[in-house]
This record gives sequence, structure tokens and C-alpha cells, in this order.
Amino acid sequence: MKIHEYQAKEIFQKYGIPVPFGKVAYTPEEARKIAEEIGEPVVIKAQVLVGGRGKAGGIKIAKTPDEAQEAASKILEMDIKGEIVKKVLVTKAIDIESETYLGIIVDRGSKKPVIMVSAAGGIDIEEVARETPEKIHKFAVDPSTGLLLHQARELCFKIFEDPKIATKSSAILLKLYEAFIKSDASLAEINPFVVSTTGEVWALDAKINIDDSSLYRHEDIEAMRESQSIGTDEATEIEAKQKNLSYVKLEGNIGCVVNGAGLAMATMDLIKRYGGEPANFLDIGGSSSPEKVTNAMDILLRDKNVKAVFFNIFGGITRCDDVAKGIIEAISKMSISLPIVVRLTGTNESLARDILTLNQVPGTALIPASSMAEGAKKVIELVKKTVNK
Amino acid sequence: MKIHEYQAKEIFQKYGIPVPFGKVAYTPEEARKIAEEIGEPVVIKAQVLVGGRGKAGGIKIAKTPDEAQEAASKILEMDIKGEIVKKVLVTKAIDIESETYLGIIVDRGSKKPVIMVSAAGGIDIEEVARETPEKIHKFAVDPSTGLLLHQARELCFKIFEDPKIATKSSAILLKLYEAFIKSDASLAEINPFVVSTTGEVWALDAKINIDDSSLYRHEDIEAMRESQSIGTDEATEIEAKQKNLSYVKLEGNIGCVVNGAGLAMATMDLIKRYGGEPANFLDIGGSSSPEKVTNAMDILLRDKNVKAVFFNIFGGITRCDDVAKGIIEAISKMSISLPIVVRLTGTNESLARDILTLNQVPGTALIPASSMAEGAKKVIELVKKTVNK
Amino acid sequence: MSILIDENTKVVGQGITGRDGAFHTKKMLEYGTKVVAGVTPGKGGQKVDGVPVFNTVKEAVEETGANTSCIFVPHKFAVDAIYEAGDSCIELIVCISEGIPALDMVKAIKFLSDKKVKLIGPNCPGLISPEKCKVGILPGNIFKKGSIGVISRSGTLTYEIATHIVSTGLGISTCIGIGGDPIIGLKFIDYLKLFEKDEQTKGVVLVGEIGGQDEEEAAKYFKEYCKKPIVAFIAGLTAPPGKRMGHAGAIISGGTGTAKEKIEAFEKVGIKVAKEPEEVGTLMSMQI
Amino acid sequence: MSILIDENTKVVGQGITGRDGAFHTKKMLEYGTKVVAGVTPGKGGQKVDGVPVFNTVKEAVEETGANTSCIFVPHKFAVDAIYEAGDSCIELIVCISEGIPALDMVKAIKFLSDKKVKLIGPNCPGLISPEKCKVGILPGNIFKKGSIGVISRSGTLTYEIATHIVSTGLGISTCIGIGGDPIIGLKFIDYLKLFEKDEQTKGVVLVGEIGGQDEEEAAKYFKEYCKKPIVAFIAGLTAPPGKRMGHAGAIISGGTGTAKEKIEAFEKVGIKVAKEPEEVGTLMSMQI
Repeated sequence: MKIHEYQAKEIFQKYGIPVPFGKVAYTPEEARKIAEEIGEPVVIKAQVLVGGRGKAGGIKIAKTPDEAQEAASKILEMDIKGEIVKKVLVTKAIDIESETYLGIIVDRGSKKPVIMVSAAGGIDIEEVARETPEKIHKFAVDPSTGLLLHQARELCFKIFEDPKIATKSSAILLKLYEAFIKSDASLAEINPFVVSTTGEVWALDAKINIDDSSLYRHEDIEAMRESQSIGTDEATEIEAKQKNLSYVKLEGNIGCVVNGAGLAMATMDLIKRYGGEPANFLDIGGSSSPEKVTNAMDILLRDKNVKAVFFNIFGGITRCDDVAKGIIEAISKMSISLPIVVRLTGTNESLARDILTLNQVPGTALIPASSMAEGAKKVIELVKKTVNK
Repeated sequence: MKIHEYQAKEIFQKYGIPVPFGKVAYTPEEARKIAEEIGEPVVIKAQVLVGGRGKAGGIKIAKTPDEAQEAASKILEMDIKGEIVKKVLVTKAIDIESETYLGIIVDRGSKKPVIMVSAAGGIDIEEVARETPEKIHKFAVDPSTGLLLHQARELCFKIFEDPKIATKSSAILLKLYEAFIKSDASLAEINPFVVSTTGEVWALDAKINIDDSSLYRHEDIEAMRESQSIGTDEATEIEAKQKNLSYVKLEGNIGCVVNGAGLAMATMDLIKRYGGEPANFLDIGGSSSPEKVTNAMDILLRDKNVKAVFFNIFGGITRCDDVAKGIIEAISKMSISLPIVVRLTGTNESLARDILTLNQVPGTALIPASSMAEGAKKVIELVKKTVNK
Repeated sequence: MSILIDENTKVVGQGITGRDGAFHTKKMLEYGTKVVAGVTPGKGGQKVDGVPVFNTVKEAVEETGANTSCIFVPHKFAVDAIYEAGDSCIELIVCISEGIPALDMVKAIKFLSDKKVKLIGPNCPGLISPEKCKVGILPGNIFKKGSIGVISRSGTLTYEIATHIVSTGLGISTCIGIGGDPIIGLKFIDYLKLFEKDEQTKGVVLVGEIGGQDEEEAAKYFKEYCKKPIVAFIAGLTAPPGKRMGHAGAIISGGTGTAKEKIEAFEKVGIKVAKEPEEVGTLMSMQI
Repeated sequence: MSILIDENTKVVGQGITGRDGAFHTKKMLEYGTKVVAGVTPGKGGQKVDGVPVFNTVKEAVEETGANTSCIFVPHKFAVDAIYEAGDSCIELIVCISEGIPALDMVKAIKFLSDKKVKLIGPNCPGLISPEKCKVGILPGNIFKKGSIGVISRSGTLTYEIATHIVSTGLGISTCIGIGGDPIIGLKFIDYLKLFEKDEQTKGVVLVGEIGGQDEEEAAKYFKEYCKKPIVAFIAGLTAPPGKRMGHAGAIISGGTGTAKEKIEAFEKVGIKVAKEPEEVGTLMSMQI
């Protein structure tokens, strides 16, 4: 789960990481007031979950409250990579002496938290990793001891020449590690971590991604999500999750309902391979009760691009005839005018096909397919017909 | 550092360990009021830091507020092993079904926290350890993982037959471990840990000893000490500690001032061996500044039993002449009528002896000794003379 | 031969009295797996489908000689179950449970690193050595005994591909769903090592997906150490970056972990990559 | 020979720029100890008595080849210094600092258990191999080279006893103050093992005190494994139970750890116990 910069900074502050004073504004007027309160030059920063807001014009400096209001009015309602800016962070501007990078990730390779620090801060760290990997110093933390003081120190002495700054920074790196662990983060980043012209250190930006699996024990963080994504695609994804579905919207027109994440991806890939465009990723998980099928269809059909639906279900432990009944029951309750191709394989698959054939629901075309490839081809053909009409 | 039962129960409650409702009373009237508030039979328990208060009559059951007042009036001001009872804990009485023991210590042998549980609770666990050690189940915790759920469970299933009680208890054992670690305890004990006739579990008694070295990071616990020992011998020991001295009062009449804990004990032992009685343990530590010597003498002489003082100092890194000067300076400021035997060995010891001989302070007899044994013999002789006068 | 499990495997089911635990215990017993014990703290003494239930894994191991644990415990307690199995002389832990926080797994794996125990999963369907033993929730009926090892980050996609392998006329030595989480126990290269030594196995099918570097590591390992052929399939060519595709581990982040990179890594070292699931069996037939 | 330190020992002083660190560095240098480096984070580049100061132990080890660390860091940071030394290829850590919480030491010792490093202390005066090397704060002038090993939980009492040993005409191979805390690195039996193998050492003086079971363990170990004679002295016969006698470790708790028990344990296995410090030298002379 991604959270906004201002939310990440709230977490930072809780653990004693210094962040410049700032507040969130929802209107240009609010931005003006906050700038007045600060009484010094401010930075107005779009609060969006996508990256690259700086290049997109989502960050502006304002020397006066007037400028702040103007900047906020430009940034608010801006569309940054598909995300509409609904709030800005107005924060005290810092005179920067140097910019560095401090970050922590859960590293899949070493199966440990890995600290990364670099003197090349303020720019995309992935770019640094690609272009000049030697500029990034990494350290895999033993999870049974946590990050130790001297380890933090050894890292910071590699990127700072001034011993005072190095010592200060290692204390902050320890706090960042604490924030990372206690928040169950998968990533925590200060980029840039800056030294001001007056010798202070600040987390100028803040990024924290939270491990979704841990949210059951972080009500405060879970609550951050609720407040941030009304009406967006992400809101739909969250709703799906609450219904035990895993949904991601894509740009195509063929809706997919699949059990299993790997199979769902493979289904999207196959549609694309045969010349179609998948409208979504949708994993309905292990059991396919009528309720789940109904929920899945409900979410899927909110996307008005969808012209046909492809059910690709591998029975496995679940009996295919049960799934077929679930599909019939679900679509009986809904009024669906789009054609649906159904592929059911595994235990009792012929029985399932019979159920689908014998229980056609008026108004909804249910087309059986005997394999994934056949199903994909059929649904693409159907969409082409619809589009050509 | 020892803390009272009611203080240990405050810590327990903070970590979710169930303790019966209760409050502290300083007068019989207060005890009565608390009993009225509870409205059920109560137990009145002397709050003292010494063990064995039960056998000494420091715990009484009271069925009515009248009885509670009467019991409290009997217990308050009682002398239990030299400690005067200044407060009682008035707590709801529990109908006991079974009594067990849950405890954790820092084990010197394994260098780990060791959990101990026993079905033989409610009695002195050291007695159980001596008589029937097989009744105590021990487990050394790996400090890098802490106590794990299944480890707590395995222990509790050994002492409880009822699986529900075993499961409940293992959750409490985990909380006890958390309280132990987070409080920097050297010992944490629930004895007895009881199952009530209604199937609830309770920490009926609570004992926590805190590692003195950790108090710098536990202001809340340090504060408990202040409130508990005004006017007692322990208050003097605490005052000494605050002055970087280590002082323990004993029953004899020869005051000892020594640098180093081992040497201080050996000095006490030697006095006893030669027929004298040491009045105290006193370690003045590494450096022997005049201030330290003055503080040491001040504390020492509060004990009116002291008839003579023995300085036993091994110079080591510290130069003996410096120490000698410190002694002269210190006693010059104080008016001391007791004889003082001084033994100074190590670097510059003859210089030191000269200083002592040449700078006698009027009214204070300074008698040099060339060895520890000689010093001990001399001071014993002096005391015998004084006592026989 | 087969790897990790065979007819001598003795399984203890942790969380056996739960809905999933009881259901799949039955399925494992039907398949012929020796499920010798179950564990649910507080329910010791009960039986599930004739399998005795114990309060602790230690007790179950002592009483029945179980050497493999299959964990069906709800996510909040699943990591505790891993610790318990790891602390009770179990040789192989198969953790079906999903939803364990990654940092909990980081610690648990560190804990296990001192012990002689292997961990499969979490968030995995388990594994099967056809006609010998199955541990987990895979549908036994689609697998046939043979010479192909299968390792996969997926569940149903594995069944899909296994079906195509079998329909080509090939059989399977051991098929393992290694788990869809970012932090898992054994990884592709660990299984490649085992298959390389296994006499029954002649070739390996590797089913990967977006996210992480495990497929890239496997490609490197293959180049240096493997004599047996690999056929790979990678799901998620059309997955957008930054979005978690169901599995916690299936996410393209920072521009790495794409299907394209993984396919290129395989092809670079001479591993054939199937363009769609149906091709896997055919490609493998051509190589062994 | 001697044990643990000799003329080849190269010392790095952690906290070398502090008051105690600087003072004792000077004393060690005067004694002839090779203090090759110091560490104080943020003060790298400075010099203390000609000894170069580094920001990290790792750097100090790389630049100077130091193999032994002597820690003079204030108590709040002393355990961090132990971790750092343990993580930097140091072979022997001598922690002079006192006041480290016991549970911090519990964790640190667990951390060190994976590494090839020995820990003396904390809360100890250090050790000396007379006329070769001293690491710590012991007064060098009272020790003479010879054949007696000394191990002690005390500081000044050790000097007292060493003086008596020397005045009897005996010398000392290595004398170690093992530390007065309840949780320490090497314990009596670890040193007995080393002295037993050391050719220079003909007998061992063990200075114990109340608290814990280390003396009892040493007695058992002596009975089973030691050929060289031991003379013991135990301080605290008159100490009351339940009271901490200065050292955090010197406390009789639960009726165990008394001097009487320890003396009995020694005498039971044939170890001579001196009644007072002066006797130690005489008793040892009679045994070797």
C-alpha cells in the first residue's frame, strides 16, 4: 500500500526524523493561509501516489503567500499520470547545501531488510542504480539484531565527509529503520535527505510503502488509505480487496475473471498474444461461490470499456460443476447484455459444461470453451464483432 | 532494585497481565474505604521489600470493611524483618482453584533469560527448587527471537491439564516476558498464579526486581524507588549510590572505607576473622577525591554503632599520596572523634604514609598500617579499648 | 526418487481441526499421503479422519515420527506455526497459509537458518510426487508420475501447465508450488539443485511470474551448474508496473522484475521459453 | 607463552579520546603495549599520544591490523562498542566500561556467539601478561613475569593478591580481571581451559566472590579436566543475603551464591582455599 508524502512524514515525525514544518491544503486559499503561517518561502507539493510529480510540474516554490496561492491553484486538479491532484503539501523551503539518499527495502534476494545510502540524492535512485551502481552503498540487516549503531555509522561515514553530519545522519538512519520495522514497511525512503546551508539535516521528501499483509495490525495506517482515494481506480481496487477479490484495471475491453493470480496474468497475456486487449486483472481466489462471482462481475462491469467477459477457471480442488452453478446463479441475478465465454477445466468439467448449456440465462450469451486458448480466441472474436457493429 | 507488590502489579497491568482489583492504603481508615468500594471480601497485604511477610503475619483476609480496617491497623507499623510497614495493598479476594508459579530470571550460567514454571505454586519457589527440582520446568530463551508462542505453550501444557487454562496461561507468560524485557528486570515472578473457582486466571502476587544498571532508561521505575524508602537503611544506600558510593549497612561497629567491591568484602571478612564486627560494606570506587572521602565518612558515621574506622585502599593506578591528601583534607573539614586506621598500598605508598604522619588533624587519631591484616588487627584492638572503657 | 517427499514422508497437519486443515487432510489421506498427526493447541486427544491431534508439534513428532509439517493455520498465527515446526525436529515445512507479513517471514527465515529444516512457501499450494505423496492442496488427479520436475510461483497456472505436460504424454517427478510471496523459503535455484541430483527427473519446467529476481538467478544458476534441460513460462507480460498482481510478490517495481527481462535472461542462457501454457509440454518433449 | 595477550597483541582503544581512554592509553603505551589505533566516531584523523584515531573500528583494523579492542566508552554506548568490535574482525574484546544493563549483554553475547571473538568483561580491569603486554587499567608495576595464572572477579582485590603472590617470590603468566557483572563474556572455566594448555603457567589463582555459580562450575571443571593446581580465595563470607555488594554480580539470592558454598565446592575437589589474601602466595608455593 502506498501512502502520501505528508502521511509518510507524519510517520517520520513519530519516530523523531526531522521534517520541515508543513500542512496539507485542499484549496488555494488554504495554501495561502499555511504560507502566511510559515512566514517564509514555501514549497507547494502535489500529493499523489504516482512517481515523477516533479517533472510533471507538481512541485513549485513560492516566496510569498500570493505566490503560494497561485502555485496551489495550478497544481490542484492537475492530472499527473492519470491521478487528479486533490491536495497539496505546503512546507517550509530549506536552503540546501547537499542532497543524499537514505532508503530501506525488504530485499527478496537476501531475505532481509537492506539499507541503501547514496551521496547521489535528490534524483531517481533507480536511475543511479542503473547508471552508477557503485554510488549506492548497501547493507543487509540481520533481522535478529536489527540495524546496529556502528553499522549505521559505517554507512553514513561513506557518504558524508563532515564527521558531525555523518554522526547526526547515522542517528536518523537508525530512526528510519525503526519506523520501517514498526510500520511493517516494504520500502522507506528519504530522497533527498538534505543538509541545509545552516548545517541542519532534514527529510525533504518521504516515501513509505506498507506491506498489505501487515495492515491487520496497523489500523492507523489502514485508515490513511480510506482518506486518500475516493472515486479513483484505486478505490475500486480497494473495494475488490475487501470482497476478497484481487482487481487491477487495465486499458483494454475484454473483462477477465480467473481463479489464481498466475493464471489471471497468463490469461491477460494470452488475450494480448492473440490480438485482444485485456480490460483487467481479476483473481477471484480459491473458492468460487455465487456471491464472489456476482461481486466480480459487479466490479468488472463498472468499466464501460468492457465489451465481453472471459471466465477462465481451473477447477483444481474446487469442483467445476459447483463453479458452473455459481456462474449461473450469479448472472441470473444480474442483467448482463455482454457475451460471456466460459472455460472450466478440472474435476467434473463435462458436468460443468452441461450445466452451462442447459441453464442459459435469457439475455446473457454464455459461450463454453474447452481450453484457455480456445476461450481467448472466442472472446476476441466476439469483441471484434461488437466493435465492428 | 526491588519494588513493592503494588508497583509490580502496576507494571503487570500495563502489559495486560490480569491482577485482582486493589488499591494502596496508608491508614486503617483508607483500608476500610477501599474495602467498601470493593464490596466483597478483601485481602490486606503489607507492602514491604523483604520476603516472608506471609509467615510474619503481614497478610490477612477481611470479609467486611470493619475487618479490613482492623486487619490494616494490625499490619501497619508492623516490623517485618527490620522493615516497618508503611502501606498495605487492599485487594479483592479470589476463590482459588489452583496455584501455580510463573517466573523469569536473567540466568548467569546460560547468559540468557530463563523461564521457570511449576505446578507447585504459592510456596517458596527456592524451597521447591531444593526439595523437588523436577517440579520446575525451565527454558532458556534465545534473546534474538524472544520467547516464542509455542515455547510458552509447551511450558504451560506441562503444568496445566485443562487445555483452555494452558492456552490462556501461555498468553500471560508471553506478556510476563514482555514486561520482563521492557522493564529491564532481573527477575519477574507471579507466585501464585491462580485459577479461580470460576475459571479465571489471576496474578495474585507480583514480584519484579529491576536491573540497577538499566535505571537510566526507566525514569518511571526509578521514581518508584523515591516514594518507598524514606528514613530506612535503604534510603541511605540510595543516597550513597547517588554519590557514586556503594554502601550496605551491617550490624557491627567497625566502619570500613575501601576502594573496590572485592577488596571491601575481603576487608569485612578479615575483620570478622580476627574477631571484629564490620559495621558496613563501603566501596568508594576508583578515584578517591577528598569529596568522595568526605561523603563516605558522612554516610558511615550516621550509624551510631560505629566505634572506629578502617581505610583500606589499594593504590593501583591511583597514586597513594593523592589518596592520603584526600583523607587529610576530608577529615580536616569534619570533626571526627573516632580513631581511624589507614592502610594505603601501591604506587607512592611511603610518601602517603609520610603525609598522614605529618598532617595529623587535631582530635582525630590517624593510625597507619602497612598491610590489610595489620590494619584489621589494629582497628579491632582500638574498638575493644573503646568498648571496654 | 522424486525430491523432498515420497512414500516415506510422514505428515503432521498444523491447524488440522480448522475448515481447510480438515478438508485437505482428508484429500491428502485419499491420495495416499501418510498424515500421521495433527496439531491444534488445546485440542490434543481429538481425532480428524482418524488422525490423532496433539497440543504441540513436539509431542506429535515424538509420538508419531512425523518429519514434514503442512501448515493450514490462519495468517495471524501462521508464522508462529512455522517457528514451532522449525523448533520441533521437522525436516520439511510446507506453509499453505497466506497473508503473513514480509517482516515476520524475514525473522522466521533467519530463525530457521540455524536448523536443519527446509521451508516451502508461505502462500503456496504445496507439492506432489505423483503416485507417492502429496502435501498441500494441489488436485492429485491431474498429475501422473514421470520424469519432469515442475517448480512454480503460481497455483492454478501450475495445474494448467501440469495438465498440458501430462497430455503430451510426459509425467511428473515432483511438482512444487513455491509460493507467491516476496519472502519465501526455498527458491528456484534451491529446487534446481535438488532436481539436478534426482535420478527420476530428466527435465525441469519452471513457471515464473513478474516481480523479484528469482528467475534471473535461476537462469544464471542453470548456465553454471545444470545439465538437465529447463523449459520456462513467465506470466505477466501485460502486467502494468507498480501494481500488485494478486500475489504479494508479483509486482514490477522500479522498472525491474518484468516478464520481458526474465524471458530474455532465460533465452540468453539457452532455456526455451513457452509463449503460452500449451506449448510447455511440446517444448519439453523436444528436449529430453 | 601466557594466554590471550602477548608481545604480538595490537590494541585498538575504543573511546580513546575520552578522559579514561586517553589516560589508560598512555599507561598502556608506557607499559610497552602496542596500542596501534583508537576509535572515536567523528574524531577520525586526530591523534592521542601519537596513536591515530579512526571513525570506525573496521577502518582502524584495516589500517593498522589491530586484533584486540579495549573499550572505554561510557555505559550508554558501551554495548554498541562491543557490537562494533565483534563485527570488525577483532579477536579479543576487553570491555572496561561498567553499567551496561544485563539484558543488553545477553543480546550482545548472543551476537558474538556466531563470531570468532572472545570477550573479557564488561566491568573489568582488563588483563596483563607481565613484561609483554597489558590491556586495561591494571597497575603494571605490581606484576612480575612468572608461572602463575590469576583470574579474578575483582579489581583491587586482585592487585592485593597479586602483590602477595609476587612477594612470595612467584611470578605471573597472565592475570585477568574477568568482570564483576552477572553477565560476562569468558568465565572461570574458559580461562582454566586456556591456562591448562599454556606452557608458561604452572598453577592458577582463582579469586571469586559471592553470587552466581561460576566458582562451583570451576570446581567441577577442575575435578574433571585440570592437572595444574588451583589456589582459591573467595570474598564475601560476611556479606548479608539479598544485598548487592558493589558489583552487580555480587549478590546472594535465593540462598545460593554464598561464599561458604563456594569454599566447600572448592575444598571438596581438593582445591586449597586461602583464608585471607596473604595466604594465597604461600599456599601456591607449596603446590608447585
